[in-house]
Amino acid sequence: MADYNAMELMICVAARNLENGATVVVGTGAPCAAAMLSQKTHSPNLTIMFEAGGVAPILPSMPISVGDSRTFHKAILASSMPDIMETCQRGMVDYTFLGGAQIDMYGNINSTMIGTNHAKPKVRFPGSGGANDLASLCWRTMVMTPQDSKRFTDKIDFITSPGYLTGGNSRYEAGLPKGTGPYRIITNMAIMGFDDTSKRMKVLNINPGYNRTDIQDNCGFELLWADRITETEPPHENELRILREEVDPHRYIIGR
Amino acid sequence: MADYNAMELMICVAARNLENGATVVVGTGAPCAAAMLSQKTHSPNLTIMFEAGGVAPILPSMPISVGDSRTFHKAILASSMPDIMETCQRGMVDYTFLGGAQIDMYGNINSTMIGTNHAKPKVRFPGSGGANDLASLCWRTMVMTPQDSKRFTDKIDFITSPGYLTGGNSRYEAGLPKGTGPYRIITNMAIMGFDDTSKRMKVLNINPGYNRTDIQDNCGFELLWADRITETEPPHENELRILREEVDPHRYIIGR
Amino acid sequence: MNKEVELKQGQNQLFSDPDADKAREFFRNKSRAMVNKVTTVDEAVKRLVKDGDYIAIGGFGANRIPTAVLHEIARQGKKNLAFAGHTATHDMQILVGGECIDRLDIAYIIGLEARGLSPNARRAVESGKIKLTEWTNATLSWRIKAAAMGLSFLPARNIMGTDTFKYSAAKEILCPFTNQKFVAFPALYPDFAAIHVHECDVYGNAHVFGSTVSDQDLAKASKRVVITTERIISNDEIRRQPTATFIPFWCVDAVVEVPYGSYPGNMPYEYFSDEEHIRQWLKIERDPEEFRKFFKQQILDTKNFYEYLELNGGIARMLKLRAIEHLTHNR
Amino acid sequence: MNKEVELKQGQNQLFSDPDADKAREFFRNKSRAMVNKVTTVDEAVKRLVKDGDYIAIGGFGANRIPTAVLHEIARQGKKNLAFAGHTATHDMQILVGGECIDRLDIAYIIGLEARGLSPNARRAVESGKIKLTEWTNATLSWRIKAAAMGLSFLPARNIMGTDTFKYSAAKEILCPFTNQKFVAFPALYPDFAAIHVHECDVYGNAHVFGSTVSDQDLAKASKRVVITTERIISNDEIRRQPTATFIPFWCVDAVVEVPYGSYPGNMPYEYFSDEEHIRQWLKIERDPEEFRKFFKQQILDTKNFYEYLELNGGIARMLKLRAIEHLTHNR
Repeated sequence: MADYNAMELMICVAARNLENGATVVVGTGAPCAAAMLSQKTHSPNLTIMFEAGGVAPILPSMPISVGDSRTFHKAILASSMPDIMETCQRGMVDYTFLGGAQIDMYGNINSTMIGTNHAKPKVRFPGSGGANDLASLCWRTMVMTPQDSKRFTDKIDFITSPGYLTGGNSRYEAGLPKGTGPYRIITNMAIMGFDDTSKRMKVLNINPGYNRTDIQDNCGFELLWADRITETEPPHENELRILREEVDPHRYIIGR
Repeated sequence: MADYNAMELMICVAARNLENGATVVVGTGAPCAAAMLSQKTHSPNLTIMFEAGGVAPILPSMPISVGDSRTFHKAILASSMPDIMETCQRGMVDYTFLGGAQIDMYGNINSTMIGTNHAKPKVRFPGSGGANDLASLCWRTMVMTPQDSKRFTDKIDFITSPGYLTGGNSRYEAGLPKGTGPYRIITNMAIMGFDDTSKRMKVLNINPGYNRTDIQDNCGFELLWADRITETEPPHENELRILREEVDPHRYIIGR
Repeated sequence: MNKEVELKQGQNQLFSDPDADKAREFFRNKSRAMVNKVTTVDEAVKRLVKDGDYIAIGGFGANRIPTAVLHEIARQGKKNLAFAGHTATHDMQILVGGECIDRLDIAYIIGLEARGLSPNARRAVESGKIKLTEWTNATLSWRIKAAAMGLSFLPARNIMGTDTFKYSAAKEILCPFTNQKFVAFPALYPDFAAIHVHECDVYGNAHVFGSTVSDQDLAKASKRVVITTERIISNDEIRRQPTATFIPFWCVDAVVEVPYGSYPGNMPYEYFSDEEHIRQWLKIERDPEEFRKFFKQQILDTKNFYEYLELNGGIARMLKLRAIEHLTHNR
Repeated sequence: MNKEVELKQGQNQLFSDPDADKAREFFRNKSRAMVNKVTTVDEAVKRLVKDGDYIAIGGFGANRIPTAVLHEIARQGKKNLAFAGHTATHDMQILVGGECIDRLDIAYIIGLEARGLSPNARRAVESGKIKLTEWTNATLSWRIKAAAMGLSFLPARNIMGTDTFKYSAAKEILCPFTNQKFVAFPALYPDFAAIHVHECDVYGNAHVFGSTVSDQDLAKASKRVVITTERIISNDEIRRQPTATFIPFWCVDAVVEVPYGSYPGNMPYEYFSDEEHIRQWLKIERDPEEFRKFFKQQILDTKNFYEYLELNGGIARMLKLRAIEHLTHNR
């Protein structure tokens, strides 16, 4: 079986979740790599969008910014921020990827601050950018992140981007579009989804080399477990080859 | 003194009201002719706009449609209906021209129907088109129209486009932008403005060959009269020459 | 401004559902695959237009209109359509001639701008057989824009205090920040739209030159979209200048190559409108019986748009109209 | 949906006035004359930027940014500015380096995307010296769009239920047609905006190629606008393709020709970003004293943008960045 690192595994798993004919808004880094890998394997007809306006580029390399020249290199469309965000709001975008400093059991994400005083934060992060917008308006949100009990917390300091808020129907009662929300949380240890009714995070697959104890010990809240939990399918030879040779030859992302 | 017809007089008077550096949204026909004449006389820097998106064209001839090729021939901009209307809503458009089947003492205009049953009108006209929008959102609305006691009525069947509604501050209390409204009504007999407080139509100038009786007899409501009423300055030689030779050589408009 | 203000609402019928979540459910299942969508007008209208649909037509009445699709809607006898009468001129003449519409959102109807009024469209509207709701050009643009933005309404500052408002289906609201009165317009998500463009690739990525009216928003707002095009170009041409893409492929369900497709309307930079032919329509419409014959001969009995072009002078006529468009006809 | 719903509102400060009638009064008196507006960066900033203004910057942080204007704002020591932090990256590094801003509408700040965080901007924000209100990228786009449309607000469907909403100045409203909950965003009419474009004429009619972010709405929404351009083109070039005009002259108060004007940022189709120079900034920012010296030497002590370019490799460096942009640097 092929040798691989956690980032490579997460990218391959994410890529498998992007079906042919779908639309996805990505940022720089791992999400962009996952979308590129998906295109080069089973989803040639996956449409990649960038929030600043680039749509369906022929990416010559990894973008440094979601608004740089690469994001609309030989693209189908170079439009605008409102055009992309309104396409999401209209219900035409299937997937997006987010990351953050904290995530809770309902998939709410913090990328704004650590501390309790908004005016004078202990630690300040960039903030939402387009994250809240994409999490609010795209159908399915995915997260790729290393897992530990600080990041996966039951005391999130700030909800930057909405998951299922306080669970149940609270997300839709708050006014966010029906049927949207977090879909998969892909970590170095496991793949999680969300319970249909409680909307709490639920483990679906365990990555090779980890067990239930590892996963719960590295999570600050109680996880739910699917009835039938299978082992995550490790990266295939061809996924790794394409990822390493075509998607990220300089190992900017998978090198970490 | 030059010989001229009523249409030529009205166009010349309208043209004089469009100052250099102003913006004006026009339709086809007399308003377009007035704007072109103004550009070729005292307002070279008058910006002509058409509601379908054409801005500052070099007009090779009179447009047949406010959306045809002529309206953006060698233009500065060929944009869209919402772009032009939002430019008006933002307060960047100074003048527009309207016409209609009926007008009342507050400058309200009917271009929709004659009769009392909207579902089955006695006579149906095209409706607002962009007229209501321009009357609502441009700073100053002007009307060029032949005058008679049917058209100038105190019983308007339908208010398609807003004048001062029921007078006083009613236009602004209704929610329309502050400071907007009818500015000049230019007829074959006279030039009217509106009283500052009552917002009723008020005669400012009398055209050569007419008197107060003619004007009141050909108006279905009681007109107000300015304290000092002067005679309308007739078309100048050069205005007529440019109008006849350059603006409307085929006499499509002034021939009527 | 804090005194209680009475908020009014228009009394006429809303012919379409502005609900954004219902629209999202539709768009969730609409294909976004970039696949070859080239087909025929006949097939596209069969597949994409249903009796009772709410339809909208791109362009501006007699400028850049998808004439072939309008003819085919009449030819296939589509019935009980609702229509967005957004400066509807020759497009409306065709739909009314085919007796296809029974509900009408009005901005500008039955007129042909400087050309005068359509006697047949006027008879149809005055007969009371068509349900009417009043709007304006800007209002229909903003209703379509609200849908393009994925909303159920947009605020605006026009039409308040007029009968145009009274016979609309709009509602007054207060701005939550300034407490000023605005009019709210319901989003318009048409079931079907047809748009004629200058060039597009087989996937539906399109370029349009000249005034675009509301067509970019219309392509986004509509559930099913067919574009007819003067010519099909390569995908490389689209990718060469992504800034110029006017309509992206995911809005489009069908693509049909129809040269001279806006005839007898004007196609900017291509050919001018055929004013003689349009005058002929207006003249013949005066006599209902004569017009029925004319409409049958010109549209119902022609197999397709090319037969119609041939009936009216064919390529030779088109070249004349190109010369007029390019201002070279008097040289 | 008809049960009483509680409508929430954000608790933070609104740094600009969304009133549409006040904006209209300003725009009523703004010149629409198509006259030659070419000037210098120095004069434009003197004339158009006042201490305490609310300013917005075109482009996207380190892509198509008007660097010369940003430097000049710092050089002239403009103070107490409010800033629209709409994916603010290198633009914000300059304004914070110059200690120009004290109020910040946040979408994305202190980061440089894949490049990491700005230590100096982070210190400034964590110090509590800058007033903060939270928004998002789409939200700032829509606030600017609301102003471009001449409104005081726009409805949307994001941020509800989050702390981003709680620390914003947004308000919840109900759709008058569906009774569904929406968030209302207040229009943002900046006092001043600077936008860098590919080409424009002396009147300010401009072309932009590539992603346009929010710049078309920004040019319309802002009370005073300066555009810097890679090159000035003739008015005939603008009139040759009116469909391509991205910003029309009446939005623009001043035009300055600044080749390489987005350096060290990326200018699509012209030159790529200077990643070494940006890394140098991020490294030096770690030490406040070192950074003060660096900022003085690079910006405060340079007479103008050309001296800054010379300091960083001049034309030779620009040609290298052109090669990277065009993917020819490894050939």
